[in-house]
Amino acid sequence: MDKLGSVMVIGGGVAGVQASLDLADSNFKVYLVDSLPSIGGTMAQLDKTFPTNDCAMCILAPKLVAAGRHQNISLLTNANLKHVEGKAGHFKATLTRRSRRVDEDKCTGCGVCAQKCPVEALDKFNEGLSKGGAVYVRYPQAVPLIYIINKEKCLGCGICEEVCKAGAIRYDQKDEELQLDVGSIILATGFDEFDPSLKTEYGYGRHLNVVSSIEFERLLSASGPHAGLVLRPSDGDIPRKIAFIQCVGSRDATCGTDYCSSVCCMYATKEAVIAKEHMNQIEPTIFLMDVRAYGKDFDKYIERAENEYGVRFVRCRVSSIEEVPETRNLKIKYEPEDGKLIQEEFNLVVLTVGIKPSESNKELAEKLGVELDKFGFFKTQTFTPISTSKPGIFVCGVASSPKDIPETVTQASAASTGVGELLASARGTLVKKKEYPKERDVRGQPPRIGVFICHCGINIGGVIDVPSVVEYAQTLPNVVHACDNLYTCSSDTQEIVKNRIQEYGLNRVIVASCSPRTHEPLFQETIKEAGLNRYLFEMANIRDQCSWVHMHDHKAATEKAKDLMRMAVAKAREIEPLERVALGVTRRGLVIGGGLAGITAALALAKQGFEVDLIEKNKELGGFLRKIHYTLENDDTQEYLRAMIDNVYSNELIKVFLNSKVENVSGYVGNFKTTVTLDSGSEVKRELEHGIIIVATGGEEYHPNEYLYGKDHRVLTQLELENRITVAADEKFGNVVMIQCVGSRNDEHPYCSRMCCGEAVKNSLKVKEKDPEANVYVLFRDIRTYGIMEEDYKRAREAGVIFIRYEEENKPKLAKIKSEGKEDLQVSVFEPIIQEDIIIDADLLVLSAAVIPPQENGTLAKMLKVPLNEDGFFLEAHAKLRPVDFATEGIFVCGMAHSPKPIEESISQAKAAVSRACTLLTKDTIEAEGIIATVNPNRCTACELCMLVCAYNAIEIEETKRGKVAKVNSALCKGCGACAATCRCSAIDLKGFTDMQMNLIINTLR
Amino acid sequence: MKPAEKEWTPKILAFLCNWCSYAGADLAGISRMQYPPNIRVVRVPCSGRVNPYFIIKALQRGWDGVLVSGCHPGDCHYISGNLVARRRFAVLKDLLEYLGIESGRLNFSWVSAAEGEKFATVVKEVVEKVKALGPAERLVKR
Amino acid sequence: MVVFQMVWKVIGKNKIPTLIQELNKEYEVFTPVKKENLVFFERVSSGNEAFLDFQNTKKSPKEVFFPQTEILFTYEINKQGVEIEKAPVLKRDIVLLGIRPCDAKGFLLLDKFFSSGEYKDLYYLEKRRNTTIIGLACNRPLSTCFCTSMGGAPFGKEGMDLLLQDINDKYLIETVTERGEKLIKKLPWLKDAENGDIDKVRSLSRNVEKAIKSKVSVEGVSKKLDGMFDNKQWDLIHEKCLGCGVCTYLCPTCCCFDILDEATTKWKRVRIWDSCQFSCFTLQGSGYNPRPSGKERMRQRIMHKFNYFPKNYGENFCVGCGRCVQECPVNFDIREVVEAISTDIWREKDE
Amino acid sequence: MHNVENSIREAAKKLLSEKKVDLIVGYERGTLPLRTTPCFVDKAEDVRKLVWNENCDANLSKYLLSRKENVGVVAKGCDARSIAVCIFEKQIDKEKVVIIGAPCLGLIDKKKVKAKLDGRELLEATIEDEQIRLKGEGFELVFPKKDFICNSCLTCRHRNPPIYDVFTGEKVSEAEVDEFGEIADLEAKPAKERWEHFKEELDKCIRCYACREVCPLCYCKTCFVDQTMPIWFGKTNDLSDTMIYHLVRAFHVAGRCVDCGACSRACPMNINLREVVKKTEKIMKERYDYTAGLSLEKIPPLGEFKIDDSQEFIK
Repeated sequence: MDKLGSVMVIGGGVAGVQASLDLADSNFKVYLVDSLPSIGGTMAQLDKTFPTNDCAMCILAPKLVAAGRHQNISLLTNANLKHVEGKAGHFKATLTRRSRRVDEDKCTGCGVCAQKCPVEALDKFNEGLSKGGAVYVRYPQAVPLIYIINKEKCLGCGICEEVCKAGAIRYDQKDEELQLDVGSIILATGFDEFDPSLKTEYGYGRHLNVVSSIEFERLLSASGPHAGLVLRPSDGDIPRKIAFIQCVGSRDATCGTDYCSSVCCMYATKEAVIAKEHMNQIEPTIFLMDVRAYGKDFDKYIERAENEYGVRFVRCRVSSIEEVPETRNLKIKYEPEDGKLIQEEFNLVVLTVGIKPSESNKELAEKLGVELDKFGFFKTQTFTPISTSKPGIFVCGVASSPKDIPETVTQASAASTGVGELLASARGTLVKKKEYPKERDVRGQPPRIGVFICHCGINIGGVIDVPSVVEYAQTLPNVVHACDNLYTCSSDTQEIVKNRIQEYGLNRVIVASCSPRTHEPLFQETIKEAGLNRYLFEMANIRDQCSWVHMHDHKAATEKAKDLMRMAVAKAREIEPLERVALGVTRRGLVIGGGLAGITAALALAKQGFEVDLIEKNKELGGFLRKIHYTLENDDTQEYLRAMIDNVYSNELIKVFLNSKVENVSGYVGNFKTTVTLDSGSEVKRELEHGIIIVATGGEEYHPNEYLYGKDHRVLTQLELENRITVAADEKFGNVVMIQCVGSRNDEHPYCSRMCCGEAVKNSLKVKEKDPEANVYVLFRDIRTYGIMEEDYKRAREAGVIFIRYEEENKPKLAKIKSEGKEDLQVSVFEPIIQEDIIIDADLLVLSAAVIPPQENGTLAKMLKVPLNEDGFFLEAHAKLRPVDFATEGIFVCGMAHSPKPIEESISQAKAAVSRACTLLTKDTIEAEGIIATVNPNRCTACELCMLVCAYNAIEIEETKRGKVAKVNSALCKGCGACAATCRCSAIDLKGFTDMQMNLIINTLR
Repeated sequence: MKPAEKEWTPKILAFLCNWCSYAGADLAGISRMQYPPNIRVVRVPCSGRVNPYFIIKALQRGWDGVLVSGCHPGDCHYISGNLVARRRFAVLKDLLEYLGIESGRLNFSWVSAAEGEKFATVVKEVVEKVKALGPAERLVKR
Repeated sequence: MVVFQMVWKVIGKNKIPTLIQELNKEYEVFTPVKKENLVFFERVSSGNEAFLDFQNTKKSPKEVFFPQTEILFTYEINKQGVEIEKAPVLKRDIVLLGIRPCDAKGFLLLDKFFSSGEYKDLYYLEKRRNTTIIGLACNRPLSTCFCTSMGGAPFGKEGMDLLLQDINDKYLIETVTERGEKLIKKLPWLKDAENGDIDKVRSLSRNVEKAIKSKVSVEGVSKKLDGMFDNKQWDLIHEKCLGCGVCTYLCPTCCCFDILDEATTKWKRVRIWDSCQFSCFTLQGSGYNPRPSGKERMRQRIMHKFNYFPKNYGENFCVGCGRCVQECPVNFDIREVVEAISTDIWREKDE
Repeated sequence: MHNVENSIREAAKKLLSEKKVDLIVGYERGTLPLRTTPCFVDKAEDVRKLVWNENCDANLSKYLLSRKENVGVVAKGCDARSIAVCIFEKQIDKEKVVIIGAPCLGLIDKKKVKAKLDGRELLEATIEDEQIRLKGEGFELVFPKKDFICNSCLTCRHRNPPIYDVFTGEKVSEAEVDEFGEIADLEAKPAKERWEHFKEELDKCIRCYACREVCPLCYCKTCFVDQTMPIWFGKTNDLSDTMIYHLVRAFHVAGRCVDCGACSRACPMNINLREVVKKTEKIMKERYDYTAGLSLEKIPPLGEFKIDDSQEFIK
C-alpha cells in the first residue's frame, strides 16, 4: 500500500506548532487543525515562563509566524474533526470548518471592524478580565491574523461590513466540510484548566478576590487587562499579601485527579516572583505539600524566589478560605507541619489550578479509535511515549500527561520523528517547490526606487495625508515612481506592484504601510515573482508605528510619515541583492554515546534511511540503562534493551564504534568531520564525515561519600538495591531505610536528580511485593513524583511504605551501635510533625544517589564549541523552545547528557533530537541566511573580539596571504550583528543592515 | 529667540530590535496607545547590532535624543546579543555623561513583544526628558 | 623695485598694548598668547593679551594663512543639480605681531608652494597678500634652534615687514618693507630710535647668532640625497618613529592637506591638514598604498625637505625652528639624520 | 637604577648571544635633557647602549606589534600589562617575545618640569638621591624628585610587571593608592561644568594623533577616523569632531587600557588625555571588577557578559 507524505496535526498550541514545523521542514505536507480561530494555544496566554522568566509571546511569536507562512503547512483554524477512517499510512479525515463570517482571503487583519464594533463582549483570551468587540481576534499577534465574528454577540448592525474597505465581512458565510488524506495523525490537544469552582471550600466564584492562576497570569501580563499592574478585582487596590494555594485540582482523589499536574509549583513561584517584580510591596506566600522543582535549573529558581524575592513557602493543605465582608480580604486557615492551626489574612488568593485532560479527548478518542487512560489523557507506554494505542496516530505534549513547555516541545519533535519513521518512504511526495523567474542582476545599476504607499483602508489614510507623502516621496533622490494604494497587501495590488517593477524598471521597492514583521515576507515574495532579489525591498512602518499611535495629530503623523519615507529611501539607495548560499549536506549522522538515548536516536535515524555512526566509550552498548531492571509499570527494561541492541547490530545503516572516543571535531552544520579513536588493544584513528551530531553522553551514578557507603555492606545505592531485588529469589529485607537526595540538591550538586523519587517509590513497592513483612522507610526532602507517577506514590503509601520528611539542615544521621557482638545500623531523623527525632534500626540503608554528568563532557563541549551548565550537563539553546538544540546549528543533545531524567523522557528527547536533525538531513542543501556578517580583510586585525561575542561560533580566524583575518561561516551566522557592532576596526559589517545604510539613515535629519 | 527655536519639537532616533521592542512598538499601535510623534524608528535585527557609532553619530548630527531598545535579558532571539550590547551601552553612556552630555539624551530600555504599553510609556518619558533639555547642542556639528 | 626709506622707530614695552589696541581698529591682529604654560599665535581683541616674553610658540603661525580646517565652500544637491555657496572672504587685513625670524622665513617657503606654477591657492594667497608681519628678533634662542644652519638668523629680516628687536625695556622697530613703512606711518606717535640703540641691537644680533650652538651641516645634503633613495639606513632610522603628525603639524613649512566633503545640514567642502607621516596619507581607494610602511613615509619627509623642495624651489624646506626636535614623542631628532647624511656616514654604512 | 640598568644589559646580552632573540627593544640616551629614545639592539656588543632611568617613558610594546622576529623587550609594569593585552588580542605572539621586566618607581614628567621652569629652557638635568637638579641659562634649581613624577605613575598599582620572562633588579613594594581619585572632583561636577571643562581641554587638540600612535592598543589597520564608506566622523579640528575622536578612542581602549600614560606624555598640546581614558578604567573596575593586563587568559569585559550585569540605566 502506498503511504502518503502528509500529516494532520490536531491542536495548534506550542506542541502542534513545533510538530508541524519539524515535519514541514523535513518535507512533509502538514495540515494544522485548531478548533480555535487562531493558533498559539495556552502558551500565547502566558506572561513569562519559568525558569528564565522569558516573555512567552516574544519567544513563541516567531514560531507562530513561521508556521503561518510555511509553504508546507496549511492552517485549518476554527475547525473540528468530524470523522476519520483508514489506517497508518493513509487516513481519510473529514473536518468541519466553522464559519468566521469573515472572508479569510480578503481580511487584511487591519482591525477597523473591531474598533468600530459597538458590542462589548468579554474577552476570552484575557480570561474574562477585559472586554472586546463581537468581531475580534484572540490576541493582537494572532496567527492567522484574520478577524472572526462571534455570532452570539453580534447584533448584525452592519457597521463592520460598512467600514471594511476590503469587503471581507460575510454575514452569510456557511460552515464548510473538508476532506483530507493524510499518512499520519498527531494529537496535540493540550489540556483544560481545572475548574476551581469545583473546590467549593476555596470560594472561587463567591469571593471576588479569589482568582485562578490563569486569571492571575493575565493580570501580570503587559498585554493583560491592567497592562501588568497587579490590581485585585474587588476594588482595584494593589494587594499586599497574596496567597497561592497549590494543588487545586491536582493530587486530589476527591476530584478524580490523583495525578500531579507537574507544572504548578514552578508556575506559581514564577507568578509570585513576577508579581513581586512588578510591585515590590507584594508579599507572596505559597501553600504547598512538596516543592516539585524537579526540572533542569528549577531548584535554583526556587532558591532565588525564596532568598532574593522573599517568596514564602508554607507546607500544608489549606483547609478553608473565608471572606472578611468589610474588606473583602480572605482569611486562610491552615495547619503547618507542626500541627498548630493558624489563621492568616490575605488581600488576594490565587488558586493554582491543575491540568485537566482536554474535554475534546473523549470525543477524539472515539472518532480515532485510540485509548485514553483512566484520567482521560491519551494512553502511552514507557518505551513508546509518543505512540497512542493505534498505529499511525501519535500524541505529544499534555495530551498524554501533564508536562511543562520544554517537555511538550520535546515530545512534539519526538512525535514528528514517529511520523518520519512511519512515512519515510513518502517523504517529499506531497510538497511542491515554487518556481520563480530568473533574478535580474541589478548590481552596479543606479538605484531606481519605486514607492508604494498604503492607505490601509482608513487605518493610515484616515490620519496621514497619504497623497502629500506620495508627492514628497517623488522629490526624493532615486525615486522614479511613487503611488498610493487602498490595500497594498491585497492580491490585486500585488499584481500592480509587479507590473510597475517592469514598467518603470524598478530595482528597489519600498512599501510604506504596516509592520515588516508581519508583511515583509509577503512583499518580498511579490518582488521575487517579478524577478527582483527579495532583499531589494524596504518598508516604512507608517501604520502600527505612526497613524495608529498619533491618531489625533494628523499633521505630526504626516510629517513623521515623510521622515520615515526619507529614512526608507536613504536605506533603499544602498541596499544590495543578497544571496542565500546553498551548502551541501552530508546525509549521515553521528551519535555520541551508546546508552538508551544514543541507541534510540541511532535507530530513529536509521529507520528514516540515514546512515549513522554510533560511538560508545565502553565495551558494550546500554549505558546507565544496564543497571535498571524494571519500570514502575513493571516492564522489563533489560529485555527492551536487548531488543534495541539487537536492532542496532542488525541494521546495516548503523555502524557501532565501541571503546571509542571523539578526538577532534571540525566543520559545521551539514559538513562535520570527526576523528574517533578506537581503543581495541592498539589505538586506531578513524575519520568520519557527517551532517549532524547528536550528543547522548548520558549520566553516571554518584558514588556517595556519605552514610558509610562502600564501608558497610548493608549500605547500598538504589541501583544496587534494584540489582539485588532482581537477582535474589526470596530475600527477607527487614527494615529498609531509603535516604533521598544523597549527593543531590547540595552545594556540590545543587540540582535535583529527578529520577530518584520515582526510583525509591518503585523499589519500595518491589520490596513490599517481594517481602510484604519488610518495613520500608523513605526519608525525603520533597517527594517529586510528578505527573502520573503520583499514583505510584499513593500506591506505595497504601502498601505501608512510610515517608518521613527531613529538612536540608537536619539531615538523617547514621550511627553504628554495637550490640551482641554485631554492629547495628541506626538511622535517626527529625520528624517535623511530631517534632521529635525518630530512630530506625536499618537492615538495609539505601541511598538515592545523585545522577552526575560524565567527566568527559567538558572536553567534548570544548571540541563541539557548545556550552555546559554550571552543573556540568550540556546546555541547550533555549530552555523552553529549543530543548534539544544547541545554539551551534547541526548539533543536538538528548537524554541524561542534558540533565537527569527517567526512561520515557530520554526516549522522547532522543527522538526529538532526531526530528531536529532530520530537518537538516532531509535536505540536499541548507540555505544560509541572506542577512549575515561579512569581513573586510583590509581592516581586520584578527583580534578575535568578534569570536568572543558571537553566540553561534560562526567566526573563525583564517590564515591568508595578507595574514590572519576573521572569516564568517555563512552556514552558522544568524545575522544578529553583534560582531559588527563590537569590532573596533569596523572590519565586520552586517548585510542588510550595513554601516553605510545606518549612516545614511542617521544623516536624514533635517 | 530665533524663530526656529520657537517651533522646536524634539526629534528622537530610536533603534529597536526586530524581535522584541519593534514588536512591542507594533503592539502599542495595534492597541492604539497614543504617544508623542517625536520618534523615528530604525529597525535592527538585535540591540547587539547597535554600534556606538550609530548613537554618537546621531548626537553629532543633531538628533535631540536617542533610544535603543532590545529584548529583556534572556529573551534575545540571538541568545545573548542584548547582553553583549548591555555592557557596550553601559560604557558608552557612562563615558558620554562623563564628558558632559546630558544623560537624558541617551536612553535604553528593554521592551518585550508583549509590552506595547511599556513602549508607549518609554517614548512618552523620553520625549518629556528631551523636551526639558531643549535642543541638542553639546556634540552637534553645525 | 620700489625704494623706500628705512626707518628705525622705538617703542617702550609698556606701550605694546596701546600699539595692539590701535592696530586692532583696522586689522585682525594676531600675537603670541600665553595659555597655561604654552604660547600660541592667536587673534587678540585687546592689547593685554599679547605675550612677547617667549622663546618660540608651540605651533607655527602657518595656520593663520593655512588653517587646520578651512571651509572652501558649501553646497546643496537638489533636483536642479548642485548649488554652490562660496565661503565668506576676508573682512579686514591682518597684522601678525611677534613672528620669529624662522617662522617668517617659513612663510616665504609656503608662498613658493602655494603660489608657484599653474595653480595658485587663492584661499592662502588672499590672506597672505593682505597681511603685515611684525617680526620679533630672538634674544634667547633655544638649544634646539638651528636656524643659522638653514640660512636664517635670530635677527633675520627675511619675510618681515617690520622687525621688533628687544633691548631691555623697549623694542627697536626696523622697517623692512614698504608695507611695513605704510604701517609705521599710521603710527605717528612712535618715536624715532637713537643711534646708540641701533648699535646696541647690531652687537646683540652678532652675539646671539654666535650663541647658537646647534649646527647642522646641510651643505650638499640635497645633492647627496639624490643617490640615497634606496639607502639601507631608511630601514633603520624610521624604526622608532610611530607615525604621528606632531612634527609635520608643528612645522612652519609642512603644508600637505586633504580635501573632503562633509554632510551637516548642508554639504561642505573642507580642506584639512594632512601629514605624510600618516599611514593613510597615500592610501588609495583600491587599498593599495605606495608608501606602505614607516620607512617610505620617513624617507618622504626627509627627501621632501632636503631634496625635492630644493630641486623645485631652490631652498631647503626647513627653517631650523627645532619644534619637531622638541616635541617628538620618541625623541626622533631630524638634526642627527641630516648630519649623518651630510657627513657621509650613511653612504659608508650602505656599502 | 644602575643595578637594574646593568642587569638589563646582561639579560639582553645573554638573550642575543644565546640567539634566543634576534633583537632587543630598549631605551638609549636621548638628545635632550630628561629624554631617552627607543633603541633596537641586534648585536650583543651593542647592549651597552641600553639605559634604564626615570626617563624611559615610551611604552615599547608598540614596537612589538606584528613583528616577525623574536624580540626581547624592556618593560615596566604598565608596559608588560599592555603586552599582556596585546598577547590576548593576538597582536603579539607570546612565543616570540621575551619580556625583560623591570621594576619602576615612577617616571619623570617633563611637562611638570617645564611648567615649573615657566618658559626657561632646561639644558641639563641630573637625578640623584630622590632629588632632581635642573640647570639652564642663569639658573640651577634642586627639587625633590617626587614633585615631577607622572600622574599615571602616582596611581600605579603594578610597579613590578605582573608578567615577565626575565626580571631585572629587585622587586619593589606596591603602593596603596587611590586609583581613581584624580578624576573624582571632575566626576562630582555637574554635567555642564564637565562639558565646559572637556570643551576647553579638547579644543586644544590638533589631531596629530600622537596619542593614538604611541598607544599600543591602537593597532587598527585603519583608524575609525580615517575610514571611508561610510565616513562616520570628521577629521577636522572642529570641537565636535575632536571630542568624538577622543570619546571613541577612549571607548575603544575600554577594558584594555593599562594607564601607561603614554598618550598624555605624547600630546604636544599638553592635553590631559588620561582624564578621558581613566574613566574607562574606572567603569571597567566598578561595573565588571576588571583590571586590564593582569592575565593572558581572562576575557575582557566587552568580550563577555553576565546575565546579572548592572543595568540601572536601562528602563
